[in-house]
Amino acid sequence: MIKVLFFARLRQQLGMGELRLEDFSGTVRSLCAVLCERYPQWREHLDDDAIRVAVNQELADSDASVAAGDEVAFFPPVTGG
Amino acid sequence: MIKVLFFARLRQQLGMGELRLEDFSGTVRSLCAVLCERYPQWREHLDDDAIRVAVNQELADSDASVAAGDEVAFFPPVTGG
Amino acid sequence: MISHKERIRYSRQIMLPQMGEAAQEKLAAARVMVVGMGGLGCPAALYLAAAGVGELHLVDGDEVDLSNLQRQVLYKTNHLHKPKVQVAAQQLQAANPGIRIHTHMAMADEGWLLERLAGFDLVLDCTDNMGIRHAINRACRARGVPVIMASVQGFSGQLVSFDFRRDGSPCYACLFPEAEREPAGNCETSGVIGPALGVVGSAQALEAIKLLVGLPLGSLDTLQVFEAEHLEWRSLALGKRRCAECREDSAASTPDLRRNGTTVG
Amino acid sequence: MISHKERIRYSRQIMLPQMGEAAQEKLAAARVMVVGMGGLGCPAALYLAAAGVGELHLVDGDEVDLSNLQRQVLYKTNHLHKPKVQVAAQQLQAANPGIRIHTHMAMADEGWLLERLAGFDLVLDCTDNMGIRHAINRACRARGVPVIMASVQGFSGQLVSFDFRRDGSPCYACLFPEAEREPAGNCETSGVIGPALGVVGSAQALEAIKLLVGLPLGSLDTLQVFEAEHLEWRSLALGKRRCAECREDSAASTPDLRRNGTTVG
Repeated sequence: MIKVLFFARLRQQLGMGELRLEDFSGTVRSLCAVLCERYPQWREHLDDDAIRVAVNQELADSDASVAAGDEVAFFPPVTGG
Repeated sequence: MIKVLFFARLRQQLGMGELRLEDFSGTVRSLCAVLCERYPQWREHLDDDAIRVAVNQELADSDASVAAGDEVAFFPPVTGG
Repeated sequence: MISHKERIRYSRQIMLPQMGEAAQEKLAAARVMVVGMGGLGCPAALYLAAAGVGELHLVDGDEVDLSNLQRQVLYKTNHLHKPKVQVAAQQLQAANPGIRIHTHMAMADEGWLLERLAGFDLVLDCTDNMGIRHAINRACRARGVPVIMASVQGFSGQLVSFDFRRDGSPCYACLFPEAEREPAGNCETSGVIGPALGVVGSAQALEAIKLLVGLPLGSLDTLQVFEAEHLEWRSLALGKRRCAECREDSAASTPDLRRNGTTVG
Repeated sequence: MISHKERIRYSRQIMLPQMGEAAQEKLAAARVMVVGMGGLGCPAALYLAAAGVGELHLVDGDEVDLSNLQRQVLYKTNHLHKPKVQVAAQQLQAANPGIRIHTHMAMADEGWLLERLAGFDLVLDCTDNMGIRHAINRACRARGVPVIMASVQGFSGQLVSFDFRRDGSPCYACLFPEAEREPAGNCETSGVIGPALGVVGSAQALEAIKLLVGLPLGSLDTLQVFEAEHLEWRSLALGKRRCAECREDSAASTPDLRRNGTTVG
């Protein structure tokens, strides 16, 4: 199982802060693809150059690998103040 | 392995915020005993009615059981303001 | 009804999908007591006044001391030796003339609180010792008034809320039993880093706003622990442990007799 | 040298084992620039002034607007239409007459910053849009001045620090590359809950004090993410990712040419 977290405006846009995914193994990019297939309305929000990804609390590229037990966090920049 | 965390004044008193313990299995009480045996100077700080314990982020009694993979947090009340 | 000027003043929170005008009206109708106008009470009251909480009662028996100014951000050097509640009320009223502020130059104890708590929507515990914390806990429990309790010493903070409008709510004594002796140290004897009070006092105001408008709290029946040295924030749930008094209450109220609990989430 | 009065004023932080008189003297000797005196700059500057940071430069080109008062806690209703930096300086100077406060009624950009950053110990980025954040990042990087960057929108906050005194430091662009388009939304268009600014702005002041006295930071090369709705605080490390410019710099400086980096931990 992998744990997927969403932060900042993604929480409102996706209507969810956290989800768990059984039996996934692949890259960050393929994880995104799996999520957007399951929730097509997420594509416009996740498929955005501004979104960063952390795997196990460390910033990761889209070709980083994700396997059982990992925590993947998607987050946009927050720029207000 | 279990993860042991200390909060608030315990961090200063024990000189440590976190430690990992291999091969422990028992109760919170016996965990305390193991720690005080290893670090005798900790006894006066840990053996204190005011100290609370949480196992896996939930408040626990001293006879709660602790096994591999658990996180045990020791914390005193903070009362200033 | 929200006036045109209020709609501008509060526009940045009214436009939040979690808030809206209905939430603003709930804040305007709310009566909140802040006990302790020190390092926590200053930021907590500042943000509640700014957000438009309709009626604030400030409780503190102290005067402003030079050693307060390092962290109690409502007070300025020319306020030395004035009552904290008086200075705080002036500052908050100047920030927001549209709210009502009442001052109580008093050291609250259980009897004092029991006499006055009826009709309050919320109490913020911003005090600095274990004795008064337990007194606030007992009085809020007896009067069915929710309480948000915050504390900071050194670089460490704690935040926990109890919604005594619900039957079967745990209380502060379920977490920290009333001990015979006061635990060592408060800000006066062990010191405190100012901005940690800003972090925890602001979080207390945040939880207060959420409770008043009916959003879920992160600190309900859950001790939030803040360690400023590592900028760590952890959540420890209270779980099923109950003090003797809460166990007794829970045994006494059979399901049939329970009124519908109002929950905050 | 710390005077008798200062020893009383700052007693609660001087007595902390992590601080002491040497730390107080470092704070007194520090020059800090706060860029943006809005919802983050207010609490951050309040706590830095209270703690005795010797010289504060406040930078903002705006005047106080009615819609600011819900969260920008240095400003009162009678300050409407006055320059923010002027009001803030008055308030902070009244809180602590023993520090020097300079105001810059200006919208900072990269050129403005490059001209002025020499001799500063630290910059706090309390601004409200991506363009100025990247300008601050480039200017601090070029001048070797550490920066602590905070931001809040809606119920969400972020905090990250870069110590450009060190060779090989990552920068804000390593985390969020300079995009062609500005991401949607700031407080004006998407709203913000006031106390979340208090939490993050106070945390920014906390990290500032720690950097100035030489204590380790929790936000160094690490994005701290705060979600006020759930009162969650998470830490995401930057790791080894570097932007093109940081990669180039790192390739250009061979080990022999590197000066000894000053680290904050």
